[in-house]
Amino acid sequence: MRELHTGQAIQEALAIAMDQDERVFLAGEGVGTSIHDNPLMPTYGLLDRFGKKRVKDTPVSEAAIAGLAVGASNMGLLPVVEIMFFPFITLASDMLVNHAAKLHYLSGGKSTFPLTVRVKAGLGFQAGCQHSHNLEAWMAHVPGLKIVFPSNPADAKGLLLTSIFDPDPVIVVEEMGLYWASGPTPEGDVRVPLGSANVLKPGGDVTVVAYGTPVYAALQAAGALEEEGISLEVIDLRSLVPLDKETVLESVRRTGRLITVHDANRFCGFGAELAAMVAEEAFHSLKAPVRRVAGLEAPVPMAPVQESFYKPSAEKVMEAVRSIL
Amino acid sequence: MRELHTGQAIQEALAIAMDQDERVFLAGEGVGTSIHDNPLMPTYGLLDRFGKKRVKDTPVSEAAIAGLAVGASNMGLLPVVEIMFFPFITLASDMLVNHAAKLHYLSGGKSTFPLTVRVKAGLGFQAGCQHSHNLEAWMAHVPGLKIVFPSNPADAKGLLLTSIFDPDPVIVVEEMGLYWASGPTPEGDVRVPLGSANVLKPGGDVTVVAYGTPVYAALQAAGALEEEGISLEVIDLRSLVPLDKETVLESVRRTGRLITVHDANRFCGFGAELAAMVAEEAFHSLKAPVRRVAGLEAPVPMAPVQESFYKPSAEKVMEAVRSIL
Amino acid sequence: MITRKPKGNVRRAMLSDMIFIRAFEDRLAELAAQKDALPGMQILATGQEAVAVGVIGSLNPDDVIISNHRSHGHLLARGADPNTLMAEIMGRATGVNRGKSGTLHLIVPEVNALMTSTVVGAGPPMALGAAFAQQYKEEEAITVVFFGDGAAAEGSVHEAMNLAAIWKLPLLFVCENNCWAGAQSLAEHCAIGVIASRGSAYNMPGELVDGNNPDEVLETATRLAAHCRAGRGPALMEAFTYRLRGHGEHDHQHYVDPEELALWKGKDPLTTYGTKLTEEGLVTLQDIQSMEMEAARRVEEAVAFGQSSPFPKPEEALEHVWVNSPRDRQ
Amino acid sequence: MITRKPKGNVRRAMLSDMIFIRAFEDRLAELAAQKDALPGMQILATGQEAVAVGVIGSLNPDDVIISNHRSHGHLLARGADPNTLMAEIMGRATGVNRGKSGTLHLIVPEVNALMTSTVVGAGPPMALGAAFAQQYKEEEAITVVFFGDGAAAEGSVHEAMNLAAIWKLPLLFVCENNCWAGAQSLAEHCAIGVIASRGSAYNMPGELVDGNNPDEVLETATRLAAHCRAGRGPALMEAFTYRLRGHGEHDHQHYVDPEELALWKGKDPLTTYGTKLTEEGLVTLQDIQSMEMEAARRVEEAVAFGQSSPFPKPEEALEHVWVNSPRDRQ
Ligand SMILES: Cc1ncc(C[n+]2csc(CCOP(=O)(O)OP(=O)(O)O)c2C)c(N)n1
Ligand SMILES: Cc1ncc(C[n+]2csc(CCOP(=O)(O)OP(=O)(O)O)c2C)c(N)n1
Ligand SMILES: [Mg+2]
Ligand SMILES: [Mg+2]
Repeated sequence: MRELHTGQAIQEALAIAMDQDERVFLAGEGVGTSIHDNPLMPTYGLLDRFGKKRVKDTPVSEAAIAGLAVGASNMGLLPVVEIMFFPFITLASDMLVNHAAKLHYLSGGKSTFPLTVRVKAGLGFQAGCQHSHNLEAWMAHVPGLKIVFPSNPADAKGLLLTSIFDPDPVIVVEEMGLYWASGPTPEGDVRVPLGSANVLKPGGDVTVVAYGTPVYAALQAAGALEEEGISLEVIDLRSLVPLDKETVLESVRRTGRLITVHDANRFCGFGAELAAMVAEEAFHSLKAPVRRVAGLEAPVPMAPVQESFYKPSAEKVMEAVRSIL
Repeated sequence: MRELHTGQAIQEALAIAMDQDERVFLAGEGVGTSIHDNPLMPTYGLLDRFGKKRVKDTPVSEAAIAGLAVGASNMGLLPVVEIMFFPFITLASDMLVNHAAKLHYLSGGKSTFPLTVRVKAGLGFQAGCQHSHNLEAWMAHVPGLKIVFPSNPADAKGLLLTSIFDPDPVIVVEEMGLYWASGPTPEGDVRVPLGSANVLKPGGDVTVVAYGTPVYAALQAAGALEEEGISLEVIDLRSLVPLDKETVLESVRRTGRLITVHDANRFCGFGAELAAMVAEEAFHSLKAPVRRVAGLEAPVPMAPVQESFYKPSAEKVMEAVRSIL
Repeated sequence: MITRKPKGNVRRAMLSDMIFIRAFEDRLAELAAQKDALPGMQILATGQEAVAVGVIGSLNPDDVIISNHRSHGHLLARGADPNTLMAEIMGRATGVNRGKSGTLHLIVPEVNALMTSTVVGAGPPMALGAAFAQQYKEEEAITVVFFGDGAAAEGSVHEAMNLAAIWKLPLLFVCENNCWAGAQSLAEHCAIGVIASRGSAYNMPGELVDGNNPDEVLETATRLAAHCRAGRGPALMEAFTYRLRGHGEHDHQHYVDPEELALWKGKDPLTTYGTKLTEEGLVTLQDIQSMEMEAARRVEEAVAFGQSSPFPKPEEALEHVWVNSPRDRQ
Repeated sequence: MITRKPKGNVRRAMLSDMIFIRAFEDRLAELAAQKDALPGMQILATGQEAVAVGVIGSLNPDDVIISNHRSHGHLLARGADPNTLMAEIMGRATGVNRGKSGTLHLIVPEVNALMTSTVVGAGPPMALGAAFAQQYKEEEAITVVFFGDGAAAEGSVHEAMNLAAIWKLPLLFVCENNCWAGAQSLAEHCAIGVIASRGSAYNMPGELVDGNNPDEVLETATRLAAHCRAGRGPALMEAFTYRLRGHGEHDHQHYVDPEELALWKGKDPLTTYGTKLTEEGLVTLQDIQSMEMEAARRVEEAVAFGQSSPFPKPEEALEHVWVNSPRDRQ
């Protein structure tokens, strides 16, 4: 299969959706004209291709951007809006949490809000904690929202396509670090369903559940430990809501061990939900304590050595594995 | 000890802090002149007593209210600001999460932000999901913030006093339902330390960890089960950050069983953190699956029957207990 | 400017709608005073009926309205069914939103009352989206969003106005200035006296009208709606009026100067407009009486409908969270 | 209005500060172009130096400033130590914020540069708090907050202006209008051309100045600062200027009309002000040369200081999260 960079795969998903359905439009700060004159960026070229009517650059107004999505989706459009960096979702959070997530409910099921919010995330670009702060656990905590978190170009494309046409509000997290990473990507309108985790590597000793770039730390750890005869099963969740409980629970029932890995802070992070779920529903299969490998209990520091220290690594995953074997 | 309603206890804490320290001031929508002409409300009478300089009614501007606290605390004042209902904290969340929580860190420890945010919370007043939506797990997920969640007048007073003089930003959750509930409350400047859970009822069979009004469901369940010879230990966390891990872990090491109870939605709620912590650090003592009793996986519905159905009850706690004994 | 008077039948209809809205809300006030007759808090627009009927009177059926916590008048004027509205306020299964919303976030898509939010200031950014969709789909329709003088302090309102103006969206911002935001007076929560003057901060027309005069509201709203409809961008109308019953039914207005209140009671749009139309010979006292009787009848019908309706099943609280509910969250 | 010219020594100092700021940032641009010489993104205020020196020149030492992502000029003009500033930008342990902040959120309490945020629009609400504290403590000091034309679209700015005006806080809002918010031009992101005119939306003075003219900036800022200091409430100054190097060092301005850029390069405040002061006989070309040499020397010293400084220890990333770190989160 041909290889695309993740940024290009997202571009392709957006273009396919827009080609296919007039109701799809894009909005956000610099989604049309951008300071990044880079063909690998996710919205590159879309303004030229689809014109100003459908590719809307906005002012720096996150609440308005999210409100735009809420109102337009209620009127039958399929908005795909961008929040430039994850911490800025705070500014859109009333619109997302109190409106996008709740108005379908409040209407008694009469109204729908099929909007998609693309949000850039991740760390490793030394922008500090006001740019790097993963808040997927916040969004996953809110009934009514769906959360997608791809780790590779094929998923980024396929999950985004599904999200755009999903009848519920979906937050799609795009890790900046992935834009420049490439991988095989199917052509055409190939969708990846929400709620279906991907077993990246089968294994029998420990279940490692991750999403986004931390899956690579998990895979690296799995590779290294394989040589020692320790077999990790690495699961890439792909979406946090809906969550593919079956795949995770089935795996833990086999391995008896769970390690979760994510960049976000550990305390009340998504790993806590996974650990709790397993402690509730696969308790009798558990042979060892659960381990959570996560971002440190600190904001993301700027200094490069500290930023790397912050991020979950293969070493930290291996250490966690060793501590429960 | 004399009895006060929780609203009065909070009033007293505010008055003591303001009497004691000129740096303390109050701000928020209606903290001075309020539509609630009710002596049991937490800021009742404080405008008359302390004057317009120190009791500041604000416009409906949550970001500005939080920004006021950030800036004024950095200048050496001790702001106590109010966010009227928990879901509206979304509107203040950039200020709280990206600023109050991070600027001490970003300054390299040079600047401090000793602010307190009082936020009204809870359900049971049929105002629906845009008024009733507990988001303590969001706040607890953010390094740099502290979260206080009292369940009775004495704690509401003592924890608030500690919070006001704490050097870090503290979010104090006040359940509306408690304002009218009374209990023994010490006179004077009696502080309750953050991070010290309260064992409301000792017991040997199951550890039930709760905070806020759900502690009463837990106590009721404990009372009912006692008659059947089942002994619950009921722990009231009082603060979520700092979290009194020792008390919880010690208890679970004895009982081998954990049930968490809170009003917030279950998925990614604070119960997940507690369950994960126990699955990590007290795993070998666990004799049964963890259980989380929580709000339903839905926004808080308005209709009274549905709202009660939403909320954790003694019955649900008892059911959870039975399922793991 | 010479105000063209709206046609007689339109004016009679406005009076009749005002009478009906008042009757509906007076009945709610009565019920709210009884223990357990109504769930939650009741926030009434008593005294502001002229804004509702005047603005709604300026609209076409396919126009969209977005409302706020003080919505009954807007929705009834718009033609929402009083029975299912009342049932919703009572938290019944037959309610327009199946009892999930209650009085605070009534959504009535049947009459294009698409979104209502009790988060102060949340209407305008959502209205932006609705108006954008109208422009995008090249509809003739416009969107009207109601918000209060208090809401004008929210950042979301600023963002919505700025962007609506840049994109020239067909969006009419209606600020219902009832002199209060909770217990805070206009001077305490707003840096300026005339909110309409903020139109110039966004390069849009901003007009102040007497919100107790339905004719004036209708005339200005019609003119501004035409502006929006013509593709000339958004507009801001401030309707100056007064909140006669306090913020909600639990608010006894202890902080309100009784003289101020008395003054505004004297300007009650129901009586002043009734008198005006009577004086102009457009209606007789008897007409008004029969409007009142008809209103009372419809309100009683609505109350009876609501009270005889079942409460929703508890388990239904779990429905309508997602359109496609994730398996893991049921 | 007749502009009183500031004193000669003040004007010489402004020129010299501008030269220093430019030298500092040009060096950053050079380093940013080298692989791995600097962490993160570099956002420079090249072309906007006159705003920094003019505004800062109007202040007293105990006044507070709050800055944004484009902060180097503000901080250097304010007297921040270039060595520890450079070290911070380089992510070193000796940095003014121990390497935790980097270029984007520099905090220099030593010179009352109390808060800097890279969240666009976040400065004004925090500035509100600082100015409130000054008023509360009955200080003579005022607060100045810098924000961009793009930031003016954020709701937080609106909320801050409204409240500052109601409370008559000593807060000077300085909108640095550099014609761009990222790749969006003023017309694309702002409904009006003159942001200063929004002053009237908040009942505060709003003045537009030529942001490339330090004298004009200084004069107006001084006048508006005096207004704030006198207890007459906040004020808004818009300094019209231009972002000469693109949003950040990775932005090559492909979307900027080259003619527009050339035009503004011709108005580069360094050359125009240098020429002006030379023509007025206040400085000689030699003076300027020695200012440049001194600037170059100080910049090299700062770079050397930064480059010879150690990186912070990884484990220090866990420090300064809380003042009293909770036991459970270490
Ligand atoms: C974001 C938010 N903050 C606070 C509240 C509480 N609240 C409800 S109504 C209200 C006053 C609103 O005043 P205004 O906009 O003038 O509307 P009015 O009630 O006068 O119709 C407030 C503060 C809220 N609902 N939402
Ligand atoms: C809340 C928020 N949204 C978006 C961004 C990304 N961003 C950084 S600078 C910028 C443009 C800001 O423009 P302006 O306020 O005019 O400042 P300038 O960069 O021109 O100095 C944007 C959109 C941000 N940092 N914060
Ligand atoms: Mg009002
Ligand atoms: Mg700019």
